[in-house]
Amino acid sequence: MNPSVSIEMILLLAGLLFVLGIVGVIIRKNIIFMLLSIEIMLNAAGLAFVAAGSHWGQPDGQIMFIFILAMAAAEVSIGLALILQTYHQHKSLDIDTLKEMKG
Amino acid sequence: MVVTRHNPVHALLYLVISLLSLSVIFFLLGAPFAALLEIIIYAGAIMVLFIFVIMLLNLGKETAKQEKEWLKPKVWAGPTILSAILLAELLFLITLPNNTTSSQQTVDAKAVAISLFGPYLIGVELAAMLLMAGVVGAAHIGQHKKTVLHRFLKEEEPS
Amino acid sequence: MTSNDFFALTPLLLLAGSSVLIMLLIAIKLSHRSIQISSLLLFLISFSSLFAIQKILPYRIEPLLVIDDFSVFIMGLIIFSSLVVNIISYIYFEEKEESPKEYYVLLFLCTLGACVLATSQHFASLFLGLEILTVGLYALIAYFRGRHHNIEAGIKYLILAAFSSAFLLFGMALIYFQTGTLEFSAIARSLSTHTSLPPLFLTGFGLMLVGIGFKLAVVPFHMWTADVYQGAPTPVTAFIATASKGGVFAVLIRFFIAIDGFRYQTVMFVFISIAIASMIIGNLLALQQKNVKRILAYSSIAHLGYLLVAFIPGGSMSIQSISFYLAAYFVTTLCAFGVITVLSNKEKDLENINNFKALFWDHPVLACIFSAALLSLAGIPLTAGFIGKFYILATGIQSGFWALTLILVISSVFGLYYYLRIITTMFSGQQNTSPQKSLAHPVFYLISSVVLCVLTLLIIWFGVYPSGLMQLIEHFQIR
Amino acid sequence: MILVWLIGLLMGGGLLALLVGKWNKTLPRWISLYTLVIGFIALISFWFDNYNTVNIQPSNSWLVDFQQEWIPSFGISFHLAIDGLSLVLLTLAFFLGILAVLCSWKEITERVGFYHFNLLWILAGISGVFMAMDLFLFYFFWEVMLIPMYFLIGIWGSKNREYAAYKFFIFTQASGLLMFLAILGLYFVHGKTSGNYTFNYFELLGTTISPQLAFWLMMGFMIAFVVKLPLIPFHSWLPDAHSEAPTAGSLILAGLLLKTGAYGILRFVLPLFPEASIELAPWAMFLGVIGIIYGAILAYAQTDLKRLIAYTSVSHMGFVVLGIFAFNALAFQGVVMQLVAHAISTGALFIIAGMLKERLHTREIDQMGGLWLQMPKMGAIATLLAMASLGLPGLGNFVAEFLILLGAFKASAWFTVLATIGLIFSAIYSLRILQKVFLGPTERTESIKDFSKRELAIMTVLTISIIWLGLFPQLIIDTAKPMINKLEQLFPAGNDNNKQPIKPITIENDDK
Amino acid sequence: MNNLLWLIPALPLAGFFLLALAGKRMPLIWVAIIGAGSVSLSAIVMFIIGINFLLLPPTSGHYALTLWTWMDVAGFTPKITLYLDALSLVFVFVITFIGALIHIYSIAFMATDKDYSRFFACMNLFVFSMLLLVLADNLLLLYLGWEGVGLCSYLLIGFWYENPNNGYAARKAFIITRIGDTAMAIGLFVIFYQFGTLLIPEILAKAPALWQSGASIATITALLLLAGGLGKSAQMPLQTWLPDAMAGPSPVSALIHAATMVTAGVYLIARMHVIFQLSPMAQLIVAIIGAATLFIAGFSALTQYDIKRVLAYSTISQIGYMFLALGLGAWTAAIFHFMIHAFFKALLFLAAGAVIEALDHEHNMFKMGGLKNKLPVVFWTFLIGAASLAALPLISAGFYSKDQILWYAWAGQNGTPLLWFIAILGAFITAAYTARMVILTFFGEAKTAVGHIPDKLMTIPLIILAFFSLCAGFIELPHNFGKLTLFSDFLHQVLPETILKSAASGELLFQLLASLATFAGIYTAYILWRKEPERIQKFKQSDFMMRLYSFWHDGWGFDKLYNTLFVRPIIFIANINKNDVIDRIYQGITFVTVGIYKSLSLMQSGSLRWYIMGLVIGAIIILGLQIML
Repeated sequence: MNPSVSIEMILLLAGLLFVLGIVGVIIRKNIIFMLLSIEIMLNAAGLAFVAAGSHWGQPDGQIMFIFILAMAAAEVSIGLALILQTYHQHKSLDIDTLKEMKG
Repeated sequence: MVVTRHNPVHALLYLVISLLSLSVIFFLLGAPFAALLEIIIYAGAIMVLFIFVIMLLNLGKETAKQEKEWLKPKVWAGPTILSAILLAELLFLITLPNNTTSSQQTVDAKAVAISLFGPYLIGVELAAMLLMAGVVGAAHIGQHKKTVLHRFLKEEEPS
Repeated sequence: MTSNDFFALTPLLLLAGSSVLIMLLIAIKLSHRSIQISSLLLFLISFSSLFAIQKILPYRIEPLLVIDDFSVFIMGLIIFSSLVVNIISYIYFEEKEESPKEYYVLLFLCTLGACVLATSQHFASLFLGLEILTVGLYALIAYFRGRHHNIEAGIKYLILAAFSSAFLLFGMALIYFQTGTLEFSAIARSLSTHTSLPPLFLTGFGLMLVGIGFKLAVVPFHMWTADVYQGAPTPVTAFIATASKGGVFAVLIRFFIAIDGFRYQTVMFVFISIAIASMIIGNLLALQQKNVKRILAYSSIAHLGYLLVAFIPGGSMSIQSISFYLAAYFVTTLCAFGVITVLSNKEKDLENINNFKALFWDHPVLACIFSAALLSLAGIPLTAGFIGKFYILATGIQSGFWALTLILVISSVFGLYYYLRIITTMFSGQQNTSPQKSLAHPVFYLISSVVLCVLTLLIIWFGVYPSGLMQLIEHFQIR
Repeated sequence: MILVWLIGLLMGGGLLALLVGKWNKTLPRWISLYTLVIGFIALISFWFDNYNTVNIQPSNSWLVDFQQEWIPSFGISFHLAIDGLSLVLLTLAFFLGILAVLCSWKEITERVGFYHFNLLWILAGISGVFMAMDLFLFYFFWEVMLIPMYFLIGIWGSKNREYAAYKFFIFTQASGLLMFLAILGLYFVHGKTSGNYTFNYFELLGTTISPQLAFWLMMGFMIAFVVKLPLIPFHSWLPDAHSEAPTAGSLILAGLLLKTGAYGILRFVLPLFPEASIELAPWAMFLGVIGIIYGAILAYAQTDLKRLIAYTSVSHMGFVVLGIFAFNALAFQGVVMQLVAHAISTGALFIIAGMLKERLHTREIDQMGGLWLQMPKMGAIATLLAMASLGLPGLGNFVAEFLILLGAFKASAWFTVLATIGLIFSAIYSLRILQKVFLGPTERTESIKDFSKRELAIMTVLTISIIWLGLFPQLIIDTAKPMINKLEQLFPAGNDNNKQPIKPITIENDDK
Repeated sequence: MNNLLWLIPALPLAGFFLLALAGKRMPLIWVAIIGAGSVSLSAIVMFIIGINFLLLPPTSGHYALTLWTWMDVAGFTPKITLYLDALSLVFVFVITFIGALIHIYSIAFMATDKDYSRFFACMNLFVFSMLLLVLADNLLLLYLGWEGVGLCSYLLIGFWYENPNNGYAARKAFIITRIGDTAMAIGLFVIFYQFGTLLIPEILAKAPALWQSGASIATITALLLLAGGLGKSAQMPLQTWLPDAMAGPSPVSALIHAATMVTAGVYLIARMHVIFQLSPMAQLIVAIIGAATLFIAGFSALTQYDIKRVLAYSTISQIGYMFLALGLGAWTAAIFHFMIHAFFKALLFLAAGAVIEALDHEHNMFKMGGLKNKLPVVFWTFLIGAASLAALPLISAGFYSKDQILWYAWAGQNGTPLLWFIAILGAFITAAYTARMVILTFFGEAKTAVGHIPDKLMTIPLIILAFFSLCAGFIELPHNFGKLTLFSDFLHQVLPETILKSAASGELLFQLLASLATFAGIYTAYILWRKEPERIQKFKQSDFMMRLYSFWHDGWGFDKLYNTLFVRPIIFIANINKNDVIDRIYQGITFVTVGIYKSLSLMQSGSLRWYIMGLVIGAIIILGLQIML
């Protein structure tokens, strides 16, 4: 629609977002933040899908986005439940306390 | 900003902003349906879940302080460099010339709906199962009261 | 959706339906035992439905699924392993968890996810299947909410799986961007217009590989394996080791055959390096490991490496050998984890290698079964693992991948060491003279033991007379 | 059909022993004894029935041939056949099997059923190896004999048994896998050239392979066999395995398992890759010679009796390699003789070591000495065995070693001279055993029993066999002859005409 | 007659088996009867066959009896065949006859030993092996006997096994002879590939046609065979075992280490004389070795305390004479000396054994003395033996045999003045140490009390042997004494005649010189050890003399040399390498693998962040690979 927003630019943006998400996952210690960062990554993927869909003029991209949305919802629900359990057990959401199994 | 905030609530708010801007982009890309969903489900539903949990666990300043301590250059330098490399690779590969023709056009909600309930019907069903799995799993894992009580009792016995 | 469509989908529908049914049964507060038995029956029905649908094969349900001989074979394997997992679960869960019933719902859902994977020919169904499987597994892994290890494993798996899913999705998006389609065959058509692989596709594929590789637990995406295997309830571990990997591998094969990826040297080079790294690192990691579940985890990394060796050459022989190896590996792994399950007690899983001391004298039958499974994993004759390895080596050598096969051989020598270590532990030590505790659930104990014996017999039967299975596999091929 | 019967007999007997062992401790012993005796008698009578045919028809060296489809899609069949060589080794296997059961009669008191199960299954594997004419089947049996052996060492061994068991298993398995690769390679090469994909030995015989590839394929086979044999740099599993294994285990290891390596070379490496083996011959002979001397020197240094004997095996097996790669009938016959004679003499030494261990609870020869005083019978027999081990004429080993050296001399005079020096070392270590164990002063006060009747019977049989081999080796020579003749024809260069004087060697002085 | 041949070796073998299997349970008298009886019977059979052979010589010159084919491999068909010709007959005669006497002697000598039956079993086995050695028609069978006698020698030297020194001596004997045997085995290989057979008559027949005289192959073969002979016959440089071998009982020393086994080398060379004839160089070497040995051993004998060691060195020395004779081509002279030596040396050993037993196992001559009257029979027989050893002119048999050798050393075709000079010097020393031995043992004051007087069974063999030591020489007389050549004529069926230099003359002169040397030796000994012992004391004060003395006493330092050159390095290497260097390689592999495992498992740190990093790194690598390629 707006010619100034080229598809490549959108892809680059998606890539950037994706990597930002990765950075978030890696450097944060709080599990909630990690989940949030993953949401960013999923968003980036969704963005890429939608962009590609509109690039080809197909609805498939958006459909995939919807599926991603569903998946994110399911995942977040379980993830948050797990976070609750973790917090009850460890009294902390620090990911580095979860190191009991190794070697 | 989401990545760098220490306070979870702040981070969440930034995320919402990011999501809103994404939805604008979706709109620009000619995907109004997706843009709406983004706002409603993501910014609405999912974020609320997050906030709910944060509130439930009462994560506030303490967490913020903790995070502050953790986020030191030596912790994030290495991963950031790695990510930078990955980003560089991605950008390099994406920007390599590719000669696909661009035919940008609006795909409205109707088109999406038609294909969603046409060829992707099974996909929808499967998505339903996916959500069911999520719900059942979350329900099971979330129901902790008995367990926790049990656990506390157990812990107290020896002490 | 025609009635034929429904008929072809029977197994999947049955699985989905059973999950709902079980949920309803839970709602009317049936006992654990009846739920277990009903789910067993439902699994049996789904398994038998596979035979029923054979008449109309191959059948495509555009655009998402394809049900052909190969997918039926893989689905058979998956449902079979779920069946076994289901059987051995009862005594495991009965004593440990106050609400073991949702477990069966999740098991059905996971199986469904794996089956969808095995039948998918479209990125959407791939993604959905994978996610159903994964989301189900999150809950299953962390099923014992009270245990530290379970939760830890659950969180680790959750974050990593979601992370890798993001990679997978991003990769898919890039491929979609490049080709304009999500269907395997259409992608192949689009690719055939290019002389070489377009870089966007390549990037997308590379990112997808991260997601797939994570699920398959190959080096360098293997790190979660041991922790999750250790943390998860043992039947779930068995499920992860078998069904989930089988499904993912099946879809990988299907994708590759569709786009004929074997001709792209770049991609194959990546696979070769992954295979080599998996074989070597997997085996080395298990070398002096003390925890049996972790050993099996590391060994599964190596086994996936072996499977990749069979995968790399491509061609019909490759598919056959993968099918055979998968079958052998499924049976063997189920057997091994089954033994651990049966031996686990209320407080703890039997996972430290020292707990296996003198097992030969305390539980001779179980120890023999376990040894048979381990020997099969090690690829010693008289067991299915041997024929499987033979198949793989034959495939590799036929296509001239000498170096790969050589590395396979060398790394499996390291593998020998730790398998033997377990066996040695089992017959070292003195017989436990204290009177044995009476079993809590003799019937289920018996059933589990019988199932394990059957599995052992299968291992040996495949090892001694593999022709039957081979013919079956030749019958169930991608055509 | 007799071949299938033999294997089935062993396996069935093993299972029966395993089952019976749950309830009764002596029954498994009798079961395995009967099983082996039946097999032995069957083989002997078969031998006598066929002894004349062997001599009359040297053109067809195969006595029995049994074939049955197994995995048809790969061209794998259950194909057993024996010729003279196999017959000799099979008989040896049953013979030593009987002795193994006898000599563990008192030694093994725990888990008797499982023990005999393992024992019989090892023998089944070994018999299979000696009969299999399908390469896949061969490999199959090759591995089948490992597992029970592993258990035998690992469960009933002495203190350091687990280490020894690992080492044994990993060495043999690793090398076996290389062989497996080579087998597969051969299979595909043959399949590609002829269009007929098969593991059948007879069909693979004529495969044309490029020299380069042939060499590597042969190396795959060779490594498996020389590890088993063991040749010098691959021998290090042997001392551990031998010293930790129970007596019967050592007996079977030394007597049979090592022989499978030599058998493999004779049966597979030479006929399948004649050119490549000629290429390898100097190196193999070199290693063989090194093995003879190195093994002997190491044997001298050992203080653990079983370890010492194990190193003597290394030394003796060096002769086998030397003989095989001399490529002439004399040496081949010597090799066959060496296989049998070494099995008996070293096996008997191991039995003696086991008996000593039973009585003294130690294997250290420094803690022995002067035992002749209390055990003159054992001393006398040990003397005889030590003499056999050092190659005293009139005993089996001499015939073997002399023939090997005589044959090898033609192939390479210098290696043979070096190998002959090994005979001096063998004298040194053999006499050291006698001196340290049986002669010398004794400080022991408690009384030690000489042979019991059962032990005496075992040793008598062994003694008689070793003398019989030394004086009347013709039976074995004749039986193995057709096979040897065939081999000989493969290597015309080594056998042109032995009446022809060799070129004068330019040795200045070889005087001692 | 031919058919009885197998009885000769079979009787002792049967004796061996009986004694070995049942000896422990038999009464002693039975053991003695079987042990000595079997050999005596064998001797009787030998006499019957021998007389038959002499009276009705077979046309082919030999008896042959094939028992069975040992093996038949690709053209290599050694048979178990007994072959009796003149040369074998002489040896068989010596073995069975002297063997029987020594067995009889042993009945009494060993009567108190607890391992009575073992002793006789071994002795019988020895006789059997030795007979096989000399009766073998092919070299492989000969080798069987050859090693068999080595085994028996080992068993008998170490007979009193409780003393570790005896075990050491036994092993030394076995191993040093084995070195020679090994060379001989190589010789057999060479012969087999040259002739395609190991059949002795065939080889002897073919050799001249196949080889030119002086061909290097002939020299090599001859030297390899010689090496075998050197080991068995305790010649330089393999002589060191024999003095130590005296650890065995005296009858053993008499039979094995004096009369029979140690002369196997002489037999072998005589048997294979054709090959040696084809190689003048080898023959020269034989002669030189013989001369050197007789010389060296003589000096060593002069310095020993132990009566048996004196005899041992004298044996070495006398065999040196035989080798000298062989080297000179004086085949018959060598065999003649062998026979005579067998008589007198067996006699000396048996007598020495009687003395030792009488003095309660005292071996040191300096603690003996004055036994002349206490043991008259022993004294006289010993004296006769000593006279024969010292080659007392005219009356002793030793004179005739040794004189023949001395003469050939001068006048034979290969003879040289130097060899003759050494030989005559040897004769002088021989006389000197013999006289010393007699003087120290039997004259002077008694230093040790006599325990018990020898039994009749012991003295009768002594007397018989003494008779032969005196009279056996008369069957072969030098020409100027009437030229009686019964013995050499008999042997010439097999062995070639000795060729004299054309200008050889003055035999009488040399006989006189030899006699002179003998008397000079005896006189020297008389002066030094009887009349003026203070001279010895004077020598002992000189440092140089003492060193020379101990040098000779230790057998010219050969033992020390071998110890430093061979024994110690090998033991050193063996002990260093006890745990097998090659095993270290595998241990290294294991170590490295475990190291890798440890570092890898460190990577499994359990930290989720690290795992994610792993994923990212993996992605980077994959993408990187794709960029690169």
